[in-house]
Formats: sequence, C-alpha cells, structure tokens
Amino acid sequence: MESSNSLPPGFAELEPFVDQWAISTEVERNRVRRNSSMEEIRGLYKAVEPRLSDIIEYLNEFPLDDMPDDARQLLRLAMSTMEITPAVELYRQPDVVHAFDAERVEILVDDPV
Amino acid sequence: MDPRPTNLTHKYGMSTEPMPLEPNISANYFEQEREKVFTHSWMNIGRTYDIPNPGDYLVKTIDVLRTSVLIVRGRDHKIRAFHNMCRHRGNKLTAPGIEMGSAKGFSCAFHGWTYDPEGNLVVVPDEAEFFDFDKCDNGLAPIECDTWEGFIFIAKAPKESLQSWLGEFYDRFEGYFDTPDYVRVSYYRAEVNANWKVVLDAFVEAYHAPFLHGGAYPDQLSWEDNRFAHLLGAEMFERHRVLSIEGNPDHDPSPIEKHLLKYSDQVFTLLANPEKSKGLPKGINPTRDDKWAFDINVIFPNFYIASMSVMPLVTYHFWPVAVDRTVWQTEHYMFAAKNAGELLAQQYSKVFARDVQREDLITLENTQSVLASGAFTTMPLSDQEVAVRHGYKVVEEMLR
Amino acid sequence: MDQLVKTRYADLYPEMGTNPIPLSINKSPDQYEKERRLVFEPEWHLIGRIEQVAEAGDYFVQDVPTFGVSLLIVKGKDHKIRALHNMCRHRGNKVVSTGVSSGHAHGFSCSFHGWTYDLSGQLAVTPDEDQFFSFDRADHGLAEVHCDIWEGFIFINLSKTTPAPLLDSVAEFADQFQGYFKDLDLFAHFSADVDCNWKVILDAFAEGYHVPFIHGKTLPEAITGGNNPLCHMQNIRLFKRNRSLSAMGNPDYQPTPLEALVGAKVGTPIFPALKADLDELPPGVNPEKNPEWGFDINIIFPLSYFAVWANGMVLVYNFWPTGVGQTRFEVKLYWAKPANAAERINQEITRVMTVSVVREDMSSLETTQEVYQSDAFDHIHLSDQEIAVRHNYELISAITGWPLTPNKN
Amino acid sequence: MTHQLPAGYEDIQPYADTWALATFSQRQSQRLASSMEDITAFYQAMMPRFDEVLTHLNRFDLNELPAAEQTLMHMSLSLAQIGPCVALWRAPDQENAFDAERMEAILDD
Repeated sequence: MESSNSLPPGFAELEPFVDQWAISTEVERNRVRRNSSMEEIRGLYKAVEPRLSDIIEYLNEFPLDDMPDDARQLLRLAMSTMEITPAVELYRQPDVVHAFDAERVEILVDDPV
Repeated sequence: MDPRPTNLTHKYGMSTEPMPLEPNISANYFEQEREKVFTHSWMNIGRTYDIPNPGDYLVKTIDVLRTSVLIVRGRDHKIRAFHNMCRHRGNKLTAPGIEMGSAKGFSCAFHGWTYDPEGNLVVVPDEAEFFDFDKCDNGLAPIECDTWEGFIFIAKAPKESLQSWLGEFYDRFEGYFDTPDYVRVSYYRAEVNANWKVVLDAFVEAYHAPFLHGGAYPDQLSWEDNRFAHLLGAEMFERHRVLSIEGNPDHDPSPIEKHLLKYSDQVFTLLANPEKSKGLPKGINPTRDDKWAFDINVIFPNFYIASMSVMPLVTYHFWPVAVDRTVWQTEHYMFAAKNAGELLAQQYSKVFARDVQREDLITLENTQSVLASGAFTTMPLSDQEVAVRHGYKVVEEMLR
Repeated sequence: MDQLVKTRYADLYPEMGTNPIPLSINKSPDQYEKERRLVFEPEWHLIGRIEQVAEAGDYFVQDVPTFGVSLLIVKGKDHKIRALHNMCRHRGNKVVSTGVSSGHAHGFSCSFHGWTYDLSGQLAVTPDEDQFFSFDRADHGLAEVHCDIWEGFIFINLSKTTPAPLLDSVAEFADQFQGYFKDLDLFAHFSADVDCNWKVILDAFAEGYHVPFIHGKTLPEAITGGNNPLCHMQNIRLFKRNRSLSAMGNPDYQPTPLEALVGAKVGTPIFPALKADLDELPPGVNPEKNPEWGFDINIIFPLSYFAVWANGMVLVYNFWPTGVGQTRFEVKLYWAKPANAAERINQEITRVMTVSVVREDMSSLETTQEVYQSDAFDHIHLSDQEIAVRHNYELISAITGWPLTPNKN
Repeated sequence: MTHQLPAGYEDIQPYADTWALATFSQRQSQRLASSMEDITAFYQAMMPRFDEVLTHLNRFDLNELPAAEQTLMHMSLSLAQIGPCVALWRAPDQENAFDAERMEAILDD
C-alpha cells in the first residue's frame, strides 16, 4: 500500500487491522472478506463497531476527495467494516449462506476510496 | 381484519389454474417472444444524465434484438439511438467492452469511415472508388429512441409511441425520477443460465422473503403481524404491474445501522419511514401506508424500477439471451455522499443489497436445470404471486 | 503359440458378423434422438449401491442429464429406497441444490418458499397454503420415478409407462452373484463432461486391445505380460442384450515400491490380489475360475457397467448421453470400509491409479469424435477381440433400425 | 505452527505445509503444480519412514485421528498421489491423458 500505515491519533488500537483491511475497492474488500476466517472478521467488527460514530465524526471534518493519508486509511478500515457487517450480524460466516457464486457477479461501479 | 388486498387473481380477471412451464423451456416459444414481443417493445437503456453533453454516448449489446445499440447525444442536445454498425462492411464502431464514453465522432477502425454525433456519415476515405455513392444515404441505421422520467428507451420496430406503450405509468411519477440528483452508486451484473421470466419471477413476489432471505431479513419483511410478507398493495395494468411491500415498523436497526442512521437516512434497513413518504407523486407509495418499505414497478417486458423509502431508485433489467440464458443487472441510485458518514451508509446499503440479491439468484439455475425434466408441467401460483401470473398472461396475449 | 487365444469369438457368435461398422451411427443427430427415445428412456440404469443410503434419511443426488433430470435417491422411514425428482412442485426449484451430492435429512425443504417434503416425497408443509387455489397437498408430492434393487445395486428407470421388470434387464446375470456384493462403501466418485458420442466412450472400456498402448507406462504388465502381451481377454460372453468379459491379472506383476509396502501392511497385494478360494466364488465372478483372473467387466444393456475386481473392489461407470457428441461420464469406486490408516491409504493409491488409468482411456475420445466429422472414411474396423464393442452396435442397430451392412448407410 | 507432525517426524516436517492437504483435488493440484525435483524430494523423504508411519497411524481410530496424526495422514495421502509420478511416469502427470482439471472429484476427501 503506497500510503503510510499509520492511522490518525486516537485510533491507534485499530492499527493491527490496517494491513489486512485498509482496502480501496469493493471488489478487493469482498474477496478478502470471503477468504478470511470468522475470527479475523469478528476481530475487525469488534474493534471498529464501538468506535464507528467517533470515526465518522472525525472523518466528516474532511472533504471526501481531499483527505490526508492517515484519515484515508481510517476510512478504508471503516469501508471494510461495512463489507463484513453482514457476515457478523446476519450470516455468522464469511460469505452469504445460500447464494449465487460471488465470482460470477461483476462489480461494475467501484470508485476506489 | 387483514388490511392487505386479497383475491387479487380474481380481481384482475386471471385464471387460478396452475401455469404451464412450457414458456420457460421451449426454444420455439423464445423465438416467438423475440419476434412478437421484444422486437416491438420499448426497452430502457441508461439514463439521460449518463450522457449530459454532446458527444457523450452509451453502448449496449441487446442479444434478443441481435444487435449492439449506440445511444449518443447530438450537438443539438437531442438523444438518438443507432445500430452500432458501420454502413460499409458492418464492423462495430466502438471498442469491445466499452459501455460509456464521449467522442467528437465515431470512426470505424476498419477503413476510417467516420460519423458525426448525429449519425451522419461525414468522411469516407477513398470515396471516389465507390460506385454512385452518396454519404447522405449511408448514415448510421437509426433505432427509435425516446425518453421518460430521465430514462432512455429504444425500440426496434415499435407499433406505438413510448407514451402509449407506458400507458398507465406515463404520468404516475410526475418527474420524481427525472433528476441528476440520483447518482448511480452501484451496478452489478451476472449471466444466469435461466429463462428471463424465471429470473424476473424471483423479484416480483415477497412470498420467498421469510425463507430465501431468512438470514438477511430476520424480521424486516415478515413478522408476527405479517408472517408471510403479504403484499401491501398490487395493481395489474394492461401490460405493466406494480407491487407495494411493507416493512416491520418495530424492526430494530442493527448495531452498525444505529451508528449510520445518525449520519444518513439512506441506510438499507427497509424501515418504514412515514415522514419520508409525504407529498410524493401518486406513483411513489401509492398505498400511502405508513408501513411502506418499497414499490416494485415492472415496465413490460424487462425493466423493473424499485422506489424505496431509504433510497430513491433501484433498477433491474432482465436481458434475454436464449431460452435458458439471461443477463441480469441491477443499479442503485442515491443522493451523492457529501461526507464519510454518508459514503459509509451508501457502502453498507450496497453490500447488504448485493448479498441479498445473490440469495435471490441462487434458485434460478437450480430451477432451470430441471424445468424440462417432465416431472410435472405446471406450477401452482398463490394469490400473492399475482404479478408472476400477470407476466405470463401479458406475454401470451402478445404472442397471439 | 505366443498368444492367449483359445476361441475365435466370431465363430462362437456367428450372428455378430464381421463387417466394418458405419461410424455415422456415432455422428447422426437423428440417430441420437432415436437412441434417446428407444434405448435410454425405456431402460433401467444402475446408479449406485444400497450402502449409500444405509439409514432412513440417507440420500444421494443422481443427475440424469440425458433427460434434464435430477433425482434424490433416499431411504424412507419405511426403509424403502425411492427415486424422487429433485424438483419442488411449486416453481420447480431443486430441493437439494446443485453442489450437494449426498447427506442425511429428516425431510427436504425448498429454500425458495419453504415447501417441505417428508422422506417418501409427500408434501408435508406448504407455508401460506390458504393463498393457493383449491390446493391439495396430497397432489403435490415430489414426482417419483421407477426404482428397483438387484444384488444391492440401485437401478432407476425414467419411462413414462410401466417399464419391463428389472430382472428382465438383468436377465442372464440374475442368479449369478447370490449375495456376493455386500459392505461396499463408496470411496471415490469422479464426473466429467466429454465431447464424444456415448458409444465412443463405452467402447473404450469394453476391450483390452488398447491396454499395452494407452496404458503402457501406467499398467506395465499388470493385465498383460507373460504370454498375453496384447491383453487378450480370458473370456468374452455375449448374451441376448448383456455382455461380460474376464480379464487377466498377471501373477508376476511387479508392484511399485509404495504398492508393495502398503500391500504388505494391509495383508494382500493391491493387484491383482488373486482369490485363492476360487470355488467359493459365485458363478458370475471369474466364471471360468481361472487362477490368473484379474477382473470382470459386466454390462447390463444399455449403460449399466459394473466391474468386479479380484481384490474385492467394485467399479461402476455411468455414461449419460447429453448430445450426439457429448456424454456425462461418472466413475464410482466401491470397497469395504477401511478399518485402519493403511487400508485408507491403500484405497487412496487405488483411487489415484484408477483415475489416472481412466484419464488415459479418455485421452483419445474427443479427438476421435472430432475426426469423425472429416468424413475421411465412413467405417471402423473391429478385431475378434473387440466383439463386445460390436455386440453393442448390433443391438443398437436392431433397436433403432440403423443399417450396419456397409453398403447401405 | 500449523501442520505440526507427531514427535519423531521432524525430518519430514519441512514438507508438511506443502503436502498436508485435506482433499483429493488439493493434493492433485499440488502434484500438477510441482516440479519433478519437489515431488522426488518429498517421495525420498517419506518412503524410508513410511512403514513406520503406517504402523504409527494404525494405532489410532481412523475416524478420530489427533491433529498431528491427521497431518501425517494427509501427507501419506499425498504420497499416494505422487507415487506413480516417481515409479511410473518420471513426471508430474501422464503424457497422454484427459485433462485432470476436468475430472471433478464429487467425493473429495
């Protein structure tokens, strides 16, 4: 990842998740979700969910198209959390329980974050 | 008393007998649909806001019409549709895989024939070598094109105007969709080995919600007061049809949803949203019910518009390719995200909807692969599946 | 005499004739449609073993792509084994989705709208039933197809009318095995779609002539060797519609170091594992009671192929035609359940070797079908050792009326 | 450490991560993706110990192998997968055979 790994001050406890989950596109976030264990997925959810409002309050200070690197990394972590939320809150496993093959669904609008 | 509508099948004069499976497995029936339905149908391709400036264009392969359609906004701002074929030896004008772009004109890569944004042939290299040749007679082959509510429609051989085709829908939305404010935030597409009607049927009834979506919608669509997700409303028109679906007002948002709802109201929780459905055109939440979650508007044959309390516009298209093959696509439109909170709410809604739609798709190939087994030849449909039944009736009438 | 030649089968079965076979029978779409209607639809097809559905609620899925059918083979509470269409009576969705090949269930629920069937296929639960019109659950059970058992083998029959009894098809084999087949656990199951006519692939498994060439490296002298370099069959038996061949197992076969090591630990050599007590075998197994016996190939017309090996393994092939030039081919291997790790590894060696040998058998099929289109020549030649291949062509010709005499094709 | 083998098998531990695979299709894919050097090295490491391996594994109930023994069993099944490469073909796959990827393993343990 070209941008630096560090997160903004006050979110240091989320640092361990940056390498695996600070991802800019939905295609990649979904692929990582489907290839991760529930342990890893729950780890991200348990770390980010309680802080989500703080994260949004902090990130809302910046224009979406002009964010410093550390804020952008935090946003990517939050975007990955959106991706894994159904796995934790609904399906209790990495992918949808009974579903059409994910590889056969093209994701055609996927603006990188 | 169950306030929800009953005896819909009778009300709309349809037989309650089981429906034949033949229309979904017969290659001959499919060819008749191509010839007598799709050839004369007005079909949506994209939105006017996708091509705002002169020279902006859309390209779409329409297998059922056996052509590729090029839609371009001329310098006079008029939107025109053409067959994406050079008049010389028929080569496609746009590169493979391109669906959208902008150009001053279109040059064929084969021999350089060039057309302006209005489809006129303007350059023919080595023109003198052709025989009594007039560029004016050799512009791009036009396709009928018109717009409605910000949607672009084309028709290969229409028997009536778009307005007449839209019938009861024409003035239902009063410009509600005709705005650049709805930004396309997602576009998913899949090739499915199933008949286009089998695919469409999976999206025009709620009876499946408690089973197929038991995990995704624990109680949003079916709960004690409405165990089998009965329809809130249903209107069967001459060709088109509308269903209204209600949401459980007591559904509690999930932990993540609780956070997001503080920063955006575009969160895909299907929550009934009474204030949101005030002062809207008659086509949005036609039941005017406080528990309204979303409407399903099917514009025959294959264009499906869902208007929702949580997001203004979701579209589906069901592009027939063969009797047992369909390109399914869905697009979600929301207000542009102004900050991270709104962007995250959008992403949550996209992921939630995409996962649920993969649940909707799972039964289709399972079904089609055994539909011609001969185990049985008709399917019983409930009153709640009135829109499924209506689809077959409309096609049947057009084939006569 | 350097060849194991006892009899000229052409003399033993003069009605077979010796003419070349017109290969148009494997290329003509019309002929294929006739075969579908007259050969496959009315007949019984061997698809598995009763051990696969030992307990009530055990089931496996058997697709019959020839007719776009998916079946649930399930043992009911009454311990009757039924073949039910894997197709919900509501809108046709499979009740057991593609990708699930077997399992245990108390009933089958369709994932689409929750319609639920009991183990005998009766519709037990219809959610929101009062929304249907003059609806009777009794009329909406899973459709059933004919299913019958012989010697523990499960057969199905898709004919719309009452088919001839299974024993008529089993015919000459009927009393030849008397309970020999038991405790046969499925330990390998492969499936492939092959672009060739079903007869082209069936023929590849009905003669030994190819063995020294196709399997030169993989079966060095296992079923050839000694005085039988060209893999002549010990015996070929042609019945009215069925047929059976016995192949040799070379007693001097040199097992690979791994086979020898595992064979010693298991207590019997992997191959050919000659049966010492020949006379204890039923009449249908190694009918000649030849001490150098390796395995039998038994084919019940038209497509039920089961091979019985000296080491106790039973192999079943399914050939499901899906077009004049397409066939779904399945390989199923059955053996006693492994009692320990060594026996499990012994089975794995056999699974790897079998799929390797079968892939070699399949190596020529698609190119053969391709060159058929070239019309370079219009007959194929069959040796006396390939009389079992000829037998099938004669039967198909008789049933479908396709002329086999060279001048009338 | 994943794929930990029982005590006494440290000499073949280096091969565990590559060859301790739970299904037939994984073991076959690994074989087809390996060089003859890798296959032969694994074969030469396992064979001298294999009689001992069988004796060791035979002491356990086949359906309740502890984790370390399960890893040893998966490596033994991989040995069965590559046996013919060394003993018969001198190559990861036969020369003239139907594409292995098109043979779907329905029963894939």
